[in-house]
Amino acid sequence: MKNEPTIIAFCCHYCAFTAADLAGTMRKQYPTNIRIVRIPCTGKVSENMVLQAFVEGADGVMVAGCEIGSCHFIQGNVRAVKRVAHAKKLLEETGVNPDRLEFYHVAASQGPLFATTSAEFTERIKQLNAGGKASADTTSAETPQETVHDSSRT
Amino acid sequence: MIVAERKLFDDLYAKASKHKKVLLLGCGTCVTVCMAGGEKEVDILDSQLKLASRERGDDFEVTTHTIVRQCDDEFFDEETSRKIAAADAVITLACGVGVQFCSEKYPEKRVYAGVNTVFYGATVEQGLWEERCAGCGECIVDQFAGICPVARCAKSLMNGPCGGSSNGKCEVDKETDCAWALIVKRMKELGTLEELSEITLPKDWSTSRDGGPRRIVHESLRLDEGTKKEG
Amino acid sequence: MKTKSNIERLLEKGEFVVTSECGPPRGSDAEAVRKKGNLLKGVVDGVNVTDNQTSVVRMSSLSSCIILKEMGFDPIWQLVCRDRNRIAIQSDILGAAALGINNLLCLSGDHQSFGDNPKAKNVYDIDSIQLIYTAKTLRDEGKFLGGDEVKGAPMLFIGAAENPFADPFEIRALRLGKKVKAGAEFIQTQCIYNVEKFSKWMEEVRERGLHEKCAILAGVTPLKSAGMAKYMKKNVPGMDVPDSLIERLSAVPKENQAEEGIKICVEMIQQLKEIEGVRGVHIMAIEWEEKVAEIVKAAGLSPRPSA
Amino acid sequence: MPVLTIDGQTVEVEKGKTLLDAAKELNIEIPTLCHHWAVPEAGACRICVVEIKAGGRPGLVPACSYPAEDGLVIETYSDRVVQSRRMTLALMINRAPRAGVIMELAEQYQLPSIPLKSPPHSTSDGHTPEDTAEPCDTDLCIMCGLCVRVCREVIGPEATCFSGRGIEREIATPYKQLSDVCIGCGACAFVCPTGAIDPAQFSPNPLASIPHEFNAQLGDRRPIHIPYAQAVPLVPVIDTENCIHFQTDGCGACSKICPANAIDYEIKDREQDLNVGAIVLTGGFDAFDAARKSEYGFGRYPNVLTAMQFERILSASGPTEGHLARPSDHKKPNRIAWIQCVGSRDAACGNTYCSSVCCMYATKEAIVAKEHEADVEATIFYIDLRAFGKGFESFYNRAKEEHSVRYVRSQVSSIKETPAGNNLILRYVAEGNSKGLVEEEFDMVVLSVGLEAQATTAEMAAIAGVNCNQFGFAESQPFLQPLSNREGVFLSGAVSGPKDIPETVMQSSAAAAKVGELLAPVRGTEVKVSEYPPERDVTGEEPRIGVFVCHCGINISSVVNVTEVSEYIRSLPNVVYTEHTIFTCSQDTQERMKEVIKEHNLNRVIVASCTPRTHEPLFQETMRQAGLNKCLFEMADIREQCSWVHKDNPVAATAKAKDLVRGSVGKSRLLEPIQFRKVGVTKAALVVGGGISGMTAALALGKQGFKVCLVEKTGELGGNLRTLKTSMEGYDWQEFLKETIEQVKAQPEIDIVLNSEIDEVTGFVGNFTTKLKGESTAEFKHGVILLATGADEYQPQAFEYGQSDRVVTQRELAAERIDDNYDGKTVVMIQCVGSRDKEHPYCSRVCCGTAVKNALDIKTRHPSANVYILYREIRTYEFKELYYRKARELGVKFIHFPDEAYPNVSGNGSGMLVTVRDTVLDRDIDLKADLVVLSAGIIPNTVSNRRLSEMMKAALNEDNFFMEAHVKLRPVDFANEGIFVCGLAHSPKYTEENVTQALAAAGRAAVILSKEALEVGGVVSHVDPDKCATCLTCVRECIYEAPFVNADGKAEIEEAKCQGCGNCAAACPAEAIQLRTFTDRQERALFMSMLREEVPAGVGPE
Repeated sequence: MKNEPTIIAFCCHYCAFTAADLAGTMRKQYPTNIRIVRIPCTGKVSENMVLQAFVEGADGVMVAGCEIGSCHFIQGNVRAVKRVAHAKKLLEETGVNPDRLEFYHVAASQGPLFATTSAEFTERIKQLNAGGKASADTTSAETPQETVHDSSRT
Repeated sequence: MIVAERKLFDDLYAKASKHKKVLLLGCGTCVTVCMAGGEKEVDILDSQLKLASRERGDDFEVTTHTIVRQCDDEFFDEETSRKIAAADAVITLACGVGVQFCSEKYPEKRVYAGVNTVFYGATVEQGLWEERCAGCGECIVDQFAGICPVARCAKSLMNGPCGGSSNGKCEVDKETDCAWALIVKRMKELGTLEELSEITLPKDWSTSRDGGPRRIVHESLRLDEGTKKEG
Repeated sequence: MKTKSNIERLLEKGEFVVTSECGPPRGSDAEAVRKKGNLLKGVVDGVNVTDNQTSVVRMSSLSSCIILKEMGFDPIWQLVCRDRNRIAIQSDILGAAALGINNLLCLSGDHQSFGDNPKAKNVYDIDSIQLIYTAKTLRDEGKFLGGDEVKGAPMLFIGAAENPFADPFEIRALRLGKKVKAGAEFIQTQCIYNVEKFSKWMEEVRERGLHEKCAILAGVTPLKSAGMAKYMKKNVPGMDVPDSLIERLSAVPKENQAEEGIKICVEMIQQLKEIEGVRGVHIMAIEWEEKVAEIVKAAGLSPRPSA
Repeated sequence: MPVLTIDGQTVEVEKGKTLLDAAKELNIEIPTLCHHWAVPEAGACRICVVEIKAGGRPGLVPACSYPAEDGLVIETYSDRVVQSRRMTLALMINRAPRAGVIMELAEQYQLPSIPLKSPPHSTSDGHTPEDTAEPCDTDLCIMCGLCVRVCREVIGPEATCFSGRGIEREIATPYKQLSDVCIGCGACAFVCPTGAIDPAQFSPNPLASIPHEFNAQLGDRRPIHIPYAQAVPLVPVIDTENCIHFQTDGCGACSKICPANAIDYEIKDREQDLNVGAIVLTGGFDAFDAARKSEYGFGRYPNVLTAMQFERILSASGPTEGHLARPSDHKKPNRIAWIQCVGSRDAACGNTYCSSVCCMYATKEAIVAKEHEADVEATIFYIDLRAFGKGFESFYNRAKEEHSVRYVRSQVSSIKETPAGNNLILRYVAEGNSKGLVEEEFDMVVLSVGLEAQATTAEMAAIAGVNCNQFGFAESQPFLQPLSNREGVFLSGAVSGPKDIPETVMQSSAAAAKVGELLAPVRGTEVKVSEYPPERDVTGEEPRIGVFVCHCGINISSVVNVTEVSEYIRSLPNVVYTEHTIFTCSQDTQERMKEVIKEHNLNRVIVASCTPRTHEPLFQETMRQAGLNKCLFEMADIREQCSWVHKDNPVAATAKAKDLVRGSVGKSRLLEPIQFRKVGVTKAALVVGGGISGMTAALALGKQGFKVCLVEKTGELGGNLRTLKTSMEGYDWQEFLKETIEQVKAQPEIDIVLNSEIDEVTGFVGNFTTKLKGESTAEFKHGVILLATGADEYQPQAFEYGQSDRVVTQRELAAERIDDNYDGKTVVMIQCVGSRDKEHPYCSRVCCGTAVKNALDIKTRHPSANVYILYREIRTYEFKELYYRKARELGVKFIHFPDEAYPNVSGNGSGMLVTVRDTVLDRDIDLKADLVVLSAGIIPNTVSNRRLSEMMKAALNEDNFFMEAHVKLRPVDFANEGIFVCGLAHSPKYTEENVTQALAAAGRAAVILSKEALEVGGVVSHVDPDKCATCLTCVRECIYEAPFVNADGKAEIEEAKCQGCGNCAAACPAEAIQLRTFTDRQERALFMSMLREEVPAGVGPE
């Protein structure tokens, strides 16, 4: 992997994307590695969208949505959290470290948080690229039940 | 509907990596509904194989295609045939029926099963499917208040429940309802519990899988040789 | 129909019958069977031989029965539906009768997922009630399930097991009636710790007049420790171990708990004996066969009458 | 144009550029000190020297001033250059030993550490006569003269100069006198590379620090500033009060350097005449000035803050960026106290009313503080905790139980500061009579300041001819909060009294409804419809993409090399046109864009500039004017997401900008035009419930000319209001009710259906069909639904209610005439019966006011009567507080009992005995009562609410009241469009509030009904029926119920219901659902192109 990782950040229009704007307005500096993809809601991000970003060469993917309870579409972020957890399992199966994918809650007003989150995630990916272990606490994947797709349960 | 679940990724990877060009063939009917082998799952597997081959340093090409049903001849159209021909092997994400049908249609091609076909079942709620029918060939559900002991009792007891029924759950799996507890409850509600004092005699299994591969023929529906379409 | 069964005869005479059980070894050593047999010799009226109990592979039940038979026992051959289809079952019944086995206990069998071969395919071509029906049809109608005539009907005393504590409770007595209807002549129950609940069940049994149509042998199992009691309560489905019992065992120092367990078992037998319709006890001393004699004696059931 | 080579790379630059500019084009970094882009070059400091190797006279030249001549071959880091820079630095260190920037450079150039010369020369003995000017800090000054140049060349007055000779040389004002030409602009200090200048040294009128208003005076700001991050428009403003130019006529630096020439000092405030049909006053409120309560030390003690200030401290965009820190030492405070009612409920400061919102904002702040720092100990000192709003009580309970916020029912008498450490000692009387006066130490104190009438309200009200009340708030009309005394002038929000956000939003929508009534006859007459040329059909065309890369003045171009980006993008397939513009959003660029689209036959346009959140609509408008579908436009944000956040890394920022624009090119190829569809609106409303709320809403809509079907399940209109006689203020509700019923009956647009209920509702916003059941089984088509189904009074289960006729509810008391019976009698009222308990955990809001009203009624007629009110909290908010105060004055006795110890009521022959635990006396007391009045709460119609909720997919909250789409901002809407709620069905409220909410619901409904058609489509999901497996996943996923299975057995999206979130698309196992403009292919193309250098050929439009 490259020295300078490329990170795709799927950002919800109503919160994280707005926070990214605010980070800009406030001139909060963060690494240049972040590439933002605007989406109407994190609930729009399917597992495969995330996997494809990796296929196309992303070193890390962050999905950033509203805080629980303040989704513009009521529960899109709740669905997204589950889908990201599922996508982490799928990544792990392929041998890609699931720490390369993370969901973050960033409210529209949290410009500085967007910047620090971006910086932290970039640092994590850099460490992973260098062969180090990420320090992130990943939600450990439970073995899925035979016929239960947790990610698709409402 | 037929309910399946995708095989373990490592299994599929081992199969795919033996070939240079692999086609992932999805099925747009039952396995789509149970989220095991529709277009989305095909694309996910496609991405996964690509990522894993990069991680593991293997070199093979993956293509994808999904058709409406893999258990009917006509859906294997020209485009599908062309894509299958272009690949060294096919991993089909259809149920066992589809896998066989595909193998029969393309005898020269290596066809792998991408999913495990598990049961005939229902979507109990989104993301949760449960077995409801065992396809035994002789439906006795109506004797048991609409709950099938063949499919839903771990021992297929016809005169249950066994001693392992506990708090309405099966001893084999505490998450699973004891079919007989359900039967008793429902029959009690219907006021037909006493019907259970009749012994259900040994079942005729000849209509089931035990009678060999089964066929159903509707002579009236069959086309004459002359009217069959080429294909 | 009279069979040559020892227990059938004793029950007919109105004796309070005592049976126990013997689990076959996990190997081919016949001596192991005999060793267990020796512990029970002259102590009980009949010995059950389990059929791959809890789905763990053991020496075949029928073979072990023959070994015990040779020692002079009247073994009770247990047969489960898990491992054989109706062809094997009917064939084995004929064979057992030919070798002089007189008692058959019909069971569904534990699910294979609990045993040492959880990947096995189960059979369950017929269930336990259908097995009773099969044995009865062979014996009394002289017919195979397929309808053909049996040449030389197998004369077996037919029994069944019943768990009075399993859920749903309302089906239990009804289902016992079904077993009786199918042809069960004696019933050995799951081990009883909750005598109160058992009495309630017996009430229902009597209401349906089932105690007159079959002999009910109440099952008991001595507890070795408070830990065992807790384990059974928690992990064995359909096992009702009252907390008072666990407390009683826990109150005793660990080294004396086994002794207390025997004491409880004896008291239990004495209580059960008093319940109308209970015609005997079935002592299942799991891997503790050496204590059966002590229990029988302490319960005042020794010596056993001759048939 | 000159072409030259720098460090082996060739670059072409415009004539007149310097070597520094040329190097920048190549992203080659050259250190500078005396250079500032706004100041003409001097080449004074020599740190920027580079070496001319060929093409000119070889040697070292300053890059910042040497012209970029054709053919030059330059090296920026040759041995000679490094040597020279080291030498320069060594000299500078000697001169300015404390300058951080020099030390950094010295480290970078591996200069051996040089011992500080000693002592640093100082020019005075520490005492300076007042008219003497200090020179700049000579330990920092490197004598580069940038300050002198900026003052001379940019600002103008030439206030500073070099003075002295040789080692005496320094920067100072002439004759070292405070300069009379210095205007105190501070430009010298701003440009100084080493921070050596304090402008106060030069000027008699130095620039004062301006407190930051939006941060509630915490921190400061510049005279040119953006007021806050959410400001509309988001552009800087010049504060003329503080601007040096406006104050001295000098400076003008901004106008000289603004690349957009956007600065116009001549713009003046204008007076304009507007011809309007109605006026809505929305002036808002001012926060109470905490300094007026001097006992709390605000302004004296740094760690005593107002709640507004604390709010800013908690905010991520505030002065501490959301870090909990106290002003005195920037350390985290562990013990924080909130003091309630600062400037509220306080006769001393003239504000006897309750500010309504402080209890909850303090509770919120305490919780948020604890969320920031878990170990914070939060204590709130209060009189009555007024958690009366919807959901407030449970929020308050959560604060106590989950967040361990400590509530102390006591008034703080004074605050002292500790001698060391700026901690604060609060004195207060502890609860219970035994504890007495105590002192407690805190690290920080937050004053929960109240709401006051805005200073400008009086003037505005006078102009508008509107009456104000004694506190300066505009006065509402009886029964109708949005109405002022003057017809056509309406009130909304805190201009008419302190209120929370939901009440403000409701009153605003209500005012809008009343305006709608007034102006219905002229609706739409002032609307100007934009005309667009016919849309060009681009189907089947190869994408022809035009890209406009924006400099945004220097906002982007100072970091990102826009020329390079533009050139690079030009090389991508399908890109047929690129240009870089200074301001792409300017009007002339829009005109140009239209021309370019025509000239180059573009069918896709990309603007690489700022955030699409603000500027996308502008560019899409241009697209439409140029005859292109607006969805063929795409934006790449290289400002907020690039230049502004990667200031220090121009090379990487430029590379990233290329990636971002390339991504947009990738997506843009796949863009498709999207047509919007018009769906007609049935201009009729269904109003469910014939109480005052339902009737008010029906009337408001009927008066606007919309058909209304008013369905009432009983045989009579009026609902709960039939049992109320007067309002607290003494207005006659029955008169109002009678009038309303008459108006409803007389209104030709309203169809009253009695004894009927809703049987079935189908359809969606704009097009519902409802079937009735009961007396009427009619079917009715309508565009909106208003739920006004009301609630009931709780039937008490204890306190001998129903057992003794001496125990009644407030409603029963009010229904009976309060007559002579009460002479000399004792009446005991018990609050919170069926409210704030296990079964009904919410507060019923109206019971305190009702009890006070009835108590006053008794006391005014029968002064000899004894009236007791036994309570847990008295929640008489806003101006209702005045009646509470009056009740106390008239001798109504209020006894506070603990939450867990309700009074006991027993009966005997002669009367009732009430035993209550008095928390003030800390013991039980017995009251002999002739009458016990229970303040029974309001309970929802659970059964019918659940039925309606199920039928209309209108959510219920945990208390079984209807749940609005957003508690604060959408208080009458449901998430499901076209359905609205008002009145008690929403939550317990006073009647006048129900009326307001009913008007608000009508106002919101009228927004839909006033349209001829709703535009549907756009960014909505779409199902490919050939792929759909009818698995129902989308149907189950969608909370808006947009997907349905159509007659063909395939899923279909009802576009009018679709909100465009794309959840269904992400869940669809057949990938049959795509969200328009965010399809899987488009999104993938976007990040694929971002991630990859080369775009694979053959990726055409879908």
